[in-house]
Parts: sequence; C-alpha cells; structure tokens
Amino acid sequence: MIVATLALLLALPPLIWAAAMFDRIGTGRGAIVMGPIRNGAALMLRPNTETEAPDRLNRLLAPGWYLALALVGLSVVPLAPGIVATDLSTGLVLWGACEALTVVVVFLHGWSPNAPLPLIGAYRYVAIGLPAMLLSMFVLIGAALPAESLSVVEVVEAQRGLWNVVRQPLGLPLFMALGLAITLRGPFDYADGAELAGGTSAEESGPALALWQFARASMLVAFSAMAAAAFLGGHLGPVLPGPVWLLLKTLAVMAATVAAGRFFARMPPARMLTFLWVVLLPLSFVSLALVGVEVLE
Amino acid sequence: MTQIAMPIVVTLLAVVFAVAMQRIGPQTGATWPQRAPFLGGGQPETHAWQRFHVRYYPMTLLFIAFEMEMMFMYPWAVVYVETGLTALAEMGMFLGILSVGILYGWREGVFRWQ
Amino acid sequence: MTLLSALARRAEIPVFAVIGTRGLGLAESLRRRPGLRLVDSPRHARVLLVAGAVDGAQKQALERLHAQLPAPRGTVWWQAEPLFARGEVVTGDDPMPAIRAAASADDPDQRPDVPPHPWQGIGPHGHGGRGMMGGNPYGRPMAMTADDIRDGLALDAYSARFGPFLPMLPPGLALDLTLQGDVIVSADVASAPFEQGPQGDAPDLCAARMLRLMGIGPIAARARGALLALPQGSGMRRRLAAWLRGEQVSETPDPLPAALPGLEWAEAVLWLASFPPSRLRAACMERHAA
Amino acid sequence: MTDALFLALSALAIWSGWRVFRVDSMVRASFQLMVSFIAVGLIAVLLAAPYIGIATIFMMAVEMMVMALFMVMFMMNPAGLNPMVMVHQHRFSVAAGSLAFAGLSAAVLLSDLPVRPVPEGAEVVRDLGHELLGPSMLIFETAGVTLLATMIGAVVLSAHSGRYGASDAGSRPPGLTPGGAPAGRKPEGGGGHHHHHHGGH
Repeated sequence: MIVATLALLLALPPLIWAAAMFDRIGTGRGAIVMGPIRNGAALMLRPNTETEAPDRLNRLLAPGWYLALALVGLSVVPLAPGIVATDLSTGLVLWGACEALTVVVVFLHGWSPNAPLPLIGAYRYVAIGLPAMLLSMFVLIGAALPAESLSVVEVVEAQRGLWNVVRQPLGLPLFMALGLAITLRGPFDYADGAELAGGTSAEESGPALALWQFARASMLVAFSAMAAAAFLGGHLGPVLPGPVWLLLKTLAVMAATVAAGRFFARMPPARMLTFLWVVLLPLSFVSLALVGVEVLE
Repeated sequence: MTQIAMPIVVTLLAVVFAVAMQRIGPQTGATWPQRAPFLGGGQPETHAWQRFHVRYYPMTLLFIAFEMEMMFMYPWAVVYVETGLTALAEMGMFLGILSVGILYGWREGVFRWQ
Repeated sequence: MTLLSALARRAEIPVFAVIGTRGLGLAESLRRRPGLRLVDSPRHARVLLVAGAVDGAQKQALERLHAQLPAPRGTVWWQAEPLFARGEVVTGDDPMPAIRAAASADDPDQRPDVPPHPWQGIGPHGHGGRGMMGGNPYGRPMAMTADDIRDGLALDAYSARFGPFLPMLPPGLALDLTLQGDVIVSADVASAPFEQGPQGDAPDLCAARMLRLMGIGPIAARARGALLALPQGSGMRRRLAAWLRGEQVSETPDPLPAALPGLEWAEAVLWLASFPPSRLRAACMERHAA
Repeated sequence: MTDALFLALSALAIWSGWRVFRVDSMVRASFQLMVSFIAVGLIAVLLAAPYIGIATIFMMAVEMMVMALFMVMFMMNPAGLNPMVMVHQHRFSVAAGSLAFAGLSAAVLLSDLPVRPVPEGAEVVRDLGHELLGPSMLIFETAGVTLLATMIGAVVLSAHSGRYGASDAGSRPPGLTPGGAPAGRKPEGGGGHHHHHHGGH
C-alpha cells in the first residue's frame, strides 16, 4: 500500500511533464521538452493577484482540492498484481465520487474571484460536467459487469482473457468524453475556454495559475490511468513487467485525449447539453445493454 | 481503516503542497485598479456575485433523479452475472422507465437554455 | 529560488495584445513566434503590447487594463502613438527586442489607487454595506433584480461595459451589456471596432479567430466537423465555410442592439466573430451616424 | 488508530455542520454541509459499509452542487457581501436543536445495540445486490416509477419552455389542419363544443 502510494507520487511529476509536452507538440513554438518547465518556473516567480472582495479561502484551496482529487482517483488504479494504494472493494464508486467533486471544485474556482468571466465559466461547467459524469458511470458499470465487482483490481483481472476495449468498443470513446470534461479540454472545456478569456482562471496569475495547470495535468494522468485500467487491461501484458505496461497504456490514452481535445470543436453550451442527453447518454445505454448481452452468452 | 487511509493522506499532502506553493511567491498588496475584474478595459457597475440566473435549472432536477437511479445500478452490476436474465430484464425495465423521463424532458425543451 | 530564476530566464514571455487600428494582422503574426506567447487575460501576462494605434478616447480603458497586469509589468507600443509616458516604442516590423526589454521593466499603475466607491469605515460593519443588499460593500453595490426576456424569472441583472480590448470580441468593440446568467438581455454599442484595413478581412485570419473561440486550430477544421458544432440558422456555418474555402465574406450584420439580446454569451461571441471586422465596423458606424 | 480516525472524522462532521449556520455565503454554507456529509461517508466506510459510505460522498457532492446553484439563484445577498444571520427563530431553533441532540444521544447510549461485527471479507455489496434483485425487487421497481414521477413533476413545475411554446403564454398545440383550431383540450372556460366535461380527463 505504502509502496504503491510512493510509486504514484514519484511517477506523477514526470507524467505531468509528459502531459505538458503533449500539449506543446504541434503548436510550432519549439522547446517541447524544456518549455513547460521554464514557463512554470516563470509563473512561480510572478505574484498572485487579489480581486475585489474575493472568497480568499476557497480561491487558495481550489487548486489543492483539484490536485487531491486527481491523486485519490489515481490511488485506486492497481500498478501490478497485488500492488494498489487504495484497495477498496468499491473503487469504481470512489472514482465516480472524485468526478462529482471535480465539478464542485471547478465551480468553486470560478466562483471565488468574484469576477464575471470566471463566474460564467463556473456555471457553464456545472451544466456540462454533471451529465458528462452520468456517461462515465454507465460505461464504468459496463466494465464492472464481467468482473462481477466494483473493485478496480478485479476489473483488471477480469481482462486477462480479452481487454474490455475489444469486448465493449463503445466504452472507451464515451469515457474519453468524460476525460475531456474533467481535465477541462477541447470540446468539453466550458470552464476555461477562449470565449471567456480563460474562464475560471481568467483572474488567476502566478503560482495560483501554475498550480491550477499542474492539477489539470495530473487529472489527465489520473483519468488516463483509470481508462487504461478499465478498458486496456491495466498492468496486464506479455514480456514487460506490469507497471511498465500500465505506464505505456497511460501515455497512449493521454496522447489520444490530447489529440481528441484538439480535433473536436466546442459547441455552444446549450447545444452540447442537448447532445449529451439525447445522443451520448442513450449511446451509453446501448453500450451497457450490449455488454450485458455479451456477458450472459 | 486501511481502505481510506491513503485517500486521506494524499488529500492532505496535495492541499498542503498547493497552499505552500502559493505562499512562497512574492506577496504584494494589490492596488484598487489592479483588483478590478477583467473586462478588457471596461468596468462593471456591480459585484459579479449575484442571484445568478442559472439557465439549465430543470435539467439539474432531472439529473438528480437520474443520479439516484445510478446508486441502484452499482450493486446490480456486482450480481449481474450470477442472476443472469432476471437482472437483465429488471434493469432493462428500470432503464426503460427512466428513458421515458429523458424523452419527456427533451420534448419539453429542458436540455435547452431556459 | 536561483534554480527557478535560472529556468524562468529562458521562459516564453507572456504577452497580452491590445489591438488598435490596423493591429490585427500585426498581432496575429506573433502567434507562432518562438520566445513569446500571446495570452487571453492580462493576469497571465508580463508585457502589455499595444499593436496599432489606439484612439485617445480609449486612454482610460487602456490604463485600467495596464493596471490589471500583475506587477512588475512592461509596455510596448508597436506602430502606435504612446498614450502614457511609459514603455518601449517600436515603429518597425519586429517588436521582439522591445518586448524583451519590456519584460524586465516595472511600470507603476497609471490609475489612482482608489476603490470604485469609497467604503472603508462606512456603515455599521465598516465595510461600506448597509442592511441586506444596500450600500457599497467593499467598493461596489450589489446587482439588483430585473425582468428577464426569456423565462420570466426576475433575477439579478449584471450590467457592465465589455471591451474595447476583450480578446474574444472584435478589437475596439465596446459593448454596454446587461446579462442575466450568461444570456444577453440588452446591448448597446459604446464604441465601434477599429479599422483593420483589407488584411483584417483576410479569410484565413478571420477563420483562425473564429476557430480559436471553438478551441481548435485550422488543421482540425479541414475535417469540417467544426461547422456542425455551430448552431443552425444564424448564417455562422455559411460564413465559416466560406472562409475555410478561402473566400471573402461580405455580409453585414444587423445592428447589434437588436441582434444580440436573447443570445447566450458563447453564441453571441461566435456570431460577432463570424463577420469580417470591416462589415461589423460599418454596421456599428451606421448606427452612430444615425 | 481506527478510533482516532473515527473521532477526527466525527469532529469534522460536527464542526462543518455547525459552520453551515455561521458563514454568510450561500456557496460556503452548501459546501460546508457537503464536507460534513463526506466525513459521515468516511465514517460509514470505517463501519464496514464501503458502498453506502462512498455512495454518500458521491451523491452529496452532486446534490450540494445543485443546492448551491438554487441557493445562489434565489437568496438575497447570496455571497454574504453584507454580514447577516443565517438562522431564523433563534431561540426556538436552539431549543429544538439541543432537544433533538439530547434525545438522539440518549437513544444511542441507552438502547441495547446488537453486537454483530461484520466478518472480515464479507461482500456487502454483493449481498445488497442480491437483496435488490430478490426480496426487495418490488421496492426497486417502485423506485423507478417514483423517480419517473419525480422527473416529470420537476419538469412540469420548473421548465418555462414547452413542446408548443412558453408555458406562461398558454402553450397550445398547433391545429390538425393548416390554420385550423388548436388541437387538444381547450382551457377551462375557453368556449366551444367541448365546454361540457364528461368526468375525468
């Protein structure tokens, strides 16, 4: 347990660095490896800005909560057989709770500066974040069906024969929609989008902004590790040791998520809300029904 | 105990780390023009905090009802394989009933901005 | 600390660009420049870059924006007449050396350090407020209820001037908006967009600006999925498609005070970005003349 | 160690529950309540109820989020920019609160609670699932219908938009023929040949 936690804490910073590098690829400004570190260092040396009558406590804590949720979500993912930081029999539910709390934290981040653009971003995010969460619940329950358990360890073990991504082809793409939403990315970035000049982080500067980006990247890592465990067989794989497989799969999901965020355009929020409830949610029902039939055969 | 020890520990670690990092930088007293909310040079008349006109409130109510239902699904998923067809039929019915709710909400336009 | 400073020395300089007359093309040319990064909010920036001439009428707005950059901050005037006696002036085509110089400058605030309304020591709690909703707590009044144009719930209306240098609006356009939630209830044009010349209407530039608001780059837009993301019936799809094909758009928008109310923030912003700057300016000027 | 954690979580639950009534901001009040529920959920996990405990956290995060939306929407001075008192009927609520606390504490301390520790490795979630698909199936299905009724009720009561236009403008379906009279039931006193009702609708 302690070994797994230490391994996660050690692996997280390099993975966050990797996430920042993925974000830089294709922007045409070079310095892919060192750029994120340098920019982060420069931000750390800038001052935090105060706003008029902000909610200081929540403003100070929001990035920390976001980072904490990423870490808790990451802690239910098994690194190798028998090595997991949080061996909870309801790990999938704990992951769901982290998703729900992410919506709360992003809302607080936009609420606390007492400024119009962050406030609008916060409210829009709640509208999209809540139904996006339903999606992930259905596809994760689909992953739990063959495992007959809500424990992520069991979900991975149940994929020894065949990975869930093959058995449930709709699962991973739908789960990725949630990944984009909780990491504030591309088509689901209703909190920090360009049409709000940075939205919930429009009023943040210096270390507060750097930490928010750090937490956002760690949430990407947590989401990718979870997707790898639920759909790509986690640490399972031939020849290489388990943790290496998990690392490779996590990196692959990270890259795919970043690419998806760049490829799909962001709709106005009302349109996205209808799309979520009327197209994506029924699709997740279909996915679950297909899994149900497949498991019983 | 051991199940929730690590989540609590990493939560405390993360929060302490984030607060400490925000405290090490230069702490300067902001002037009033600096504090004004960013509106591209424009100025607001009032505080931004307000009785915010949420445009999707019927959706949130529908959502809560749906979320309740999710809580039944988790234990269902665990015993699904053992119970077999009964579980499939039962959940099919349950989801069917709730889908009626979504269809009704869609027809009434609750997934649009009010 | 020394390690941080050593790393930070070679970081990209975050620049907030204020776009003036004929400054749109200038600012867009910096977007892929190594060594600097254009940011959306002055809070994220180290240097304020004024690209293109800014009217003396916008001096106060510019000073307010300048004050919102966290200290220390620097200013660069690129092909622009300085409106206050600070910063580097560049007349040529390359502002990079000046931006580098400004990145070590430390401009003081140009605005007096007073709150929007006096509040310290006023009222029963000394914070300027009275009763439940009254007074000016911490320097501003609270928003009050007003009728809504959509669902009839009389909740708070938020009135403010947006612009003239808000990055998602066309440069120079300042709108006096009243919002309920994120829906525009009433709109008035306080100042028209700046003249951008023919290169401001260039299809690739206009398309890139619009796509940026949708969170994607021009390469992803080749797949045409971006068009489906736009709402139907407002002509936005048609205009973006024309720009993506490399054609000029010459539609003129309806007068903004009539067209904007009832739109959500995201729709309104996309709708404004779907017109070429020159046509938008014409629509706003017409009304000013009338 | 478990006892210490239990005490710490209980203290957190009580403290944040008390803070709900002491802060000025509706957002802070809502999320203080959420913190209180999270502490209670973690205590449930300590009591060998991993599903109920974590599900409480999950549900309360969502519900307090929605509650915060509505509190900010409808309460005066939602952010607490002017100081105010969150409680009404001060004396009565103090008395009622103390009485309830004393009563519940007495019930817990005086009643003879069963001592039946959950065996190590008991699969409580599986038992819950069998219960839902076995003896409690009727309750489970009734819950589905109840939730549907909730959804429809919530939409009817709250949505301004409707299938045939805004609800306050007397939303009525279009005619069956182009330009014909509106189809469907006529509003009360609307005249016409449907004036006499025949019992139920």
